[in-house]
Amino acid sequence: MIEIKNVSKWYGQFQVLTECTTQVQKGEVIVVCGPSGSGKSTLIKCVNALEPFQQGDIVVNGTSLSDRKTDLNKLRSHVGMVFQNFELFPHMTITQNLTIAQEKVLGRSKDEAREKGLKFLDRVGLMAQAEKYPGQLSGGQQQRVAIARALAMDPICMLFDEPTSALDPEMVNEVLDVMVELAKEGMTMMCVTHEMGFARSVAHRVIFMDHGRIVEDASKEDFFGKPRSDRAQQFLAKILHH
Amino acid sequence: MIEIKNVSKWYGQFQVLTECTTQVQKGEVIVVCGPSGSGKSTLIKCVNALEPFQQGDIVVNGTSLSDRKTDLNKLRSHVGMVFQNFELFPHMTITQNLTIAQEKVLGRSKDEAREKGLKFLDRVGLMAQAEKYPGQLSGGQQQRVAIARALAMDPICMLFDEPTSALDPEMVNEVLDVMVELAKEGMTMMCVTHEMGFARSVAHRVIFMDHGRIVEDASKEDFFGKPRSDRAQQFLAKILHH
Amino acid sequence: AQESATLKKIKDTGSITLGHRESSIPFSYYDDKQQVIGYAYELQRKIVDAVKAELKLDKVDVKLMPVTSANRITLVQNGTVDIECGSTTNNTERQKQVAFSNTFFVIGTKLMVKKTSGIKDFPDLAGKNVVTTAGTTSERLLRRMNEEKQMKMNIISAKDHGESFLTLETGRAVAFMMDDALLYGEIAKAKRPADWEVVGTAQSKEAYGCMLRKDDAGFKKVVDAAIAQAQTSGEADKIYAKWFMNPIPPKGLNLNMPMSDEMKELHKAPNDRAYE
Amino acid sequence: MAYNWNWEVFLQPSVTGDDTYLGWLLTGLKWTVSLSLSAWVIALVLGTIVGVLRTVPNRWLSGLATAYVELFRNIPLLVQLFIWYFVLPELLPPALGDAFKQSHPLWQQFFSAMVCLGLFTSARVAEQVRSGINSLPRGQKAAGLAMGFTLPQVYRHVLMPMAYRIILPPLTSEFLNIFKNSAVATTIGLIELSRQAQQLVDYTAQPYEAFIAVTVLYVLINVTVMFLMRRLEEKVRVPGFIGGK
Amino acid sequence: MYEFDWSSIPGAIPLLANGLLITLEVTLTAIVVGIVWGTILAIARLGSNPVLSRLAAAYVNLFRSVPLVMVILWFYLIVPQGLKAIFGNDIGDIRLTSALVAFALFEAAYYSEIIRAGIQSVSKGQIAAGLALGFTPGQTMRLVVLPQAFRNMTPLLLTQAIILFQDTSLVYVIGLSDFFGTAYKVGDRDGRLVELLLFAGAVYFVICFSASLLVKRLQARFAK
Ligand SMILES: Nc1ncnc2c1ncn2[C@@H]1O[C@H](COP(=O)(O)OP(=O)(O)OP(=O)(O)O)[C@@H](O)[C@H]1O
Ligand SMILES: Nc1ncnc2c1ncn2[C@@H]1O[C@H](COP(=O)(O)OP(=O)(O)OP(=O)(O)O)[C@@H](O)[C@H]1O
Ligand SMILES: [Mg+2]
Ligand SMILES: [Mg+2]
Repeated sequence: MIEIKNVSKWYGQFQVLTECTTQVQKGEVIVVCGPSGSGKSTLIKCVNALEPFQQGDIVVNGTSLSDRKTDLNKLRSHVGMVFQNFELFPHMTITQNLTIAQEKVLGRSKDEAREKGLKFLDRVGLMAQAEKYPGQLSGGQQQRVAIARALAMDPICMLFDEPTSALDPEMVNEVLDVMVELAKEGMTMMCVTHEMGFARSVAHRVIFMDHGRIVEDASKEDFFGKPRSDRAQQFLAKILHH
Repeated sequence: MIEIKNVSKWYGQFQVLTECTTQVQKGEVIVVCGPSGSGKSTLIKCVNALEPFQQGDIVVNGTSLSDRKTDLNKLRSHVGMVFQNFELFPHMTITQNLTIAQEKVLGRSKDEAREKGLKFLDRVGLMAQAEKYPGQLSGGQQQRVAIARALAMDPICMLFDEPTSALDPEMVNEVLDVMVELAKEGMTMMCVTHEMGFARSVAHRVIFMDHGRIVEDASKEDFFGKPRSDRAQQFLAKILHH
Repeated sequence: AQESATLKKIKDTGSITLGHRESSIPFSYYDDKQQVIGYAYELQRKIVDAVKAELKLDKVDVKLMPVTSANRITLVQNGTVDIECGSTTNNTERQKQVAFSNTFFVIGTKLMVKKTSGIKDFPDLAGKNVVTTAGTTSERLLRRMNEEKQMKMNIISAKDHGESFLTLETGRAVAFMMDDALLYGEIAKAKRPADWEVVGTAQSKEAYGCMLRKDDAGFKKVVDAAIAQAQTSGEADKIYAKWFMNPIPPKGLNLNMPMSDEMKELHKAPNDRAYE
Repeated sequence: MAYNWNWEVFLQPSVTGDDTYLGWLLTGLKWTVSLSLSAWVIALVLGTIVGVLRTVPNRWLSGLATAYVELFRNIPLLVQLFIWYFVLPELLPPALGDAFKQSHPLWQQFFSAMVCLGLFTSARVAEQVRSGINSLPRGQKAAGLAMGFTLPQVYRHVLMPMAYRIILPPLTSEFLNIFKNSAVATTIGLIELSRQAQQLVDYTAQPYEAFIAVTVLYVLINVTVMFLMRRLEEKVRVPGFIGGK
Repeated sequence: MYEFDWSSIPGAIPLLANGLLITLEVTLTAIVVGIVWGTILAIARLGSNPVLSRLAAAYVNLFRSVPLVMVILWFYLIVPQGLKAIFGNDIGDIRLTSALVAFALFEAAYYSEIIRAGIQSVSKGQIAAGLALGFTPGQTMRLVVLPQAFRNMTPLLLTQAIILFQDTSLVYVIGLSDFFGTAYKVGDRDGRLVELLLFAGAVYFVICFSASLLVKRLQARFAK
């Protein structure tokens, strides 16, 4: 489904990603973790072609991103993405947030878009908020709407970039619950997160990054059992201690 | 040491605190927790007279805050406070951050202030950063400097307002370690935090707030064992689940 | 002498403030060393001498104050300047605000046109763009003429003479109506002086006078006498020749404006009459 | 101070007999308002285009937009106005230049002042638009793209609606500025409000009344514009957003 | 096509330089007085005294609603007479003085808005931190808030200074020979207005553009 082949990326002189290689099978759930600044967000943005990369290639569902003929907008519309800060559009109601891209990008009719949008809104348990504006919802609710918005586009896979780290601790679980459910339904997912509980319960594989490199790429059991690298061991120790 | 008697506070029409009563003995470590917006920050700011309150009284070290004759600036200089966002002064070096209040408020000489400041900087393990600016340090380092800055004023007690919630998960522990050590040395502390690990290991009592009220005020053992109120039970469940 | 507030003030402070123009060539303007020069300014200095003699002072401190057409009346009224000599027309309306000295120059309002334009007099202007300078009597005359004779001219009111001439020079207007003396001045400055000429029957005669504060007969008497003395003694004729018939600073231009009959008459019989 | 206050001066017929002095003031007001409004339209349209171009990821376009802004920002308005009015027609092909110069003078003055004010202000509006777009969380653009929007769609549906809301207060001051700056058109002879103040001083010799009246009119314009913009701000306010309902 | 004749400019350089000096004098005075007076206004406006705060707001709003040209004329034609009525003595060449006063008072209104925004840009937490260390409110303002506020708003203050520098050209309305006024008068005197205006425009552009490049450098440095 997603193949990342030897990708390197620079910001000016600074190398953010160094020869990253991995792949995600259909239906697989991958958790990406690592210290701040290690390039997790960058890697995931590259998969969505939100950031260009200078070397290597990424192939999503058979389409190569570095191929000039690829219509990146179209590709992005098939890949759902959820951001740390939700990034709902603040000047639109929840319903408008859910329907606008369906209408403008997929060309669905108003009614069809609305029906689909509300279906997913219901799934994340926020039917009652349909006419509110994002600013009137709590963080956890906003993030659930953001997930619904991505799902309404019928994505072939979902990318999450620290979806719970901007949330109050109380609200983390309401979002994780939605994600766990998604994973159980067989959605292909690539999640940057430090919620090790989530990783333990639904991830198939865990990728650990440091300084722009993929340092570990192991099954969940191996990763939590006996991480090979020192860096990953230290990281786990720090994160799990309290 | 700190007595909070029946304190109520309004922002305009909105009541933030409703009849809060509790006290902190010398050497006691109190953890305050509760959902977002429940008034934790407000309560702790009232103790430091950073926020005025309309009813009730708070007595710190025998001095009543609602007494017009109390010199609030002087009182604040005896109470250390640590903020969620560190609030180091970005235009001053670390050393200047540590010494300025000693000089301007306590009237210490430059040398004395410097010696004292560096002593505490050393204690939080950041001697090497003395001449840097806050912007050049990581979040965890900044928060440790903020603690050192408060300690350099020889406070009779310390207030913490979510000192770790703005930190990357990796850095939480370096700050918590400093706080644990302080607690073990017998510092009187009132900490707003959701780090239940910290509460379990050093707190004497836990206060749970909701909607501006103190809903539970129990010993650590009672709180984690069998919280009386439903709200606190739910909250604990949510926070501890993952 | 009669009781005079201005004279008393000059005596008390030992100083007099002269209002002058900055670019009213050749009446009152700056040369390239920022010195005030010009026909009116020379007379103004004669007036200062007369004041000095009248007050029996050895020395009077002369302060110079540049004025514009917009602020000159206010500055005389409010006492900022004691006497303004430049190119200010004496008319009855202004007499309500300030007093005027004896006339030192008589102009006629005429037209400057391009020699090849074929315009010879005011009736030729019907339906055309005509420029004049804002706030001048020419502007009023032109507007009134347009109104009364239904000439359908488009009147452009430029901010100052330089701008008026530029408007004419760049072909925005076919004629520039203004006091003839000033028109000669503008021609002298032109890139090709030979292209331009002054035409038309004078629409009005205007008397230039110096402005003084109202109700100060004592001061006015001294000023009037000084001007009359220059005019009757032939001194004014010499000054005229210097400024109107010879090259003048800063660029050595020659206005070549012969003395009009009205001026000759004035020099024979000095007076402070307004034409309007 | 011997000054004869005379407020009735405004009701007297003017020297040229075509109107009262009050009528003059109103004519001036009319020109000030129509000049400012039409220049504002130019400024908004061009400013938006240039401002957006400054933020696009294309070096040539953003460089061009930057040059535009720098050119119009760094020359005093007064000088620009003279250049538009006096210099530019001379640089045009003679036929075109002459056609312009021989049109009705009022139209020439108005046109030059409108273009000048419009372009001058558009550079400032462009800066506001750019800072508005840049002040949005970076993630907004990414979120728009991630949903499959094209870049123009992202600007149209995601960035601009919020950017405009954010810059509404500074845009209001630019809008006010354009009214004030229109006073500069007096220097090329347009009979707008401040020109009429000076004319009134010349013709009536009642400087205080003229100045006070014109100052009051400017303040009134200001108050009206602020009132309208406040209403607009309230109308487009996003619920739950900073300063929202 | 217009025939350009630049010959007037070389001879006029000393005059023009003199004019530039006056322009700079007005600009600098207005900046210094404007910032000091503007800071006082901003603090008054943000302060807790409702009377002072209203007065400061009224001052700022009045000056911001009137065109600069009008303010300059007011201070040249109207205010001095009021003063004269009170003090009863003479006023000499007040063009420069009145321009200085008009610009300083006018710019203070604009600077106070910038400074107010600068003060407000300092996070509330910083004030709380200052107070929590035992600083008095005055000390907090002086030691914590203002240094950061000024740092945050330096680019804006400089940008305003560039605008001010351009705006000084408006003193031509009271006949003061600043750089623009001098250029205009020389052009008028020699019948070479177009050339002198273009020259003035070029000079302004070079000065303002260099200054704004400098501002950008500063901004980039502060952004670090
Ligand atoms: N636009 C950019 N220009 C230059 N450097 C950048 C840019 N964006 C990110 N970086 C740098 O690239 C590195 C990787 O950034 P990235 O956001 O991918 O890290 P991350 O692993 O997601 O960290 P975090 O946990 O803090 O989100 C960081 O050092 C960051 O400073
Ligand atoms: N200056 C203010 N004006 C009006 N309301 C305020 C103000 N400050 C806080 N509040 C409100 O008071 C309530 C309590 O705020 P407080 O910051 O004490 O909550 P908290 O428990 O610390 O929450 P958090 O966990 O989000 O920090 C909130 O509903 C908040 O919106
Ligand atoms: Mg990241
Ligand atoms: Mg809080």
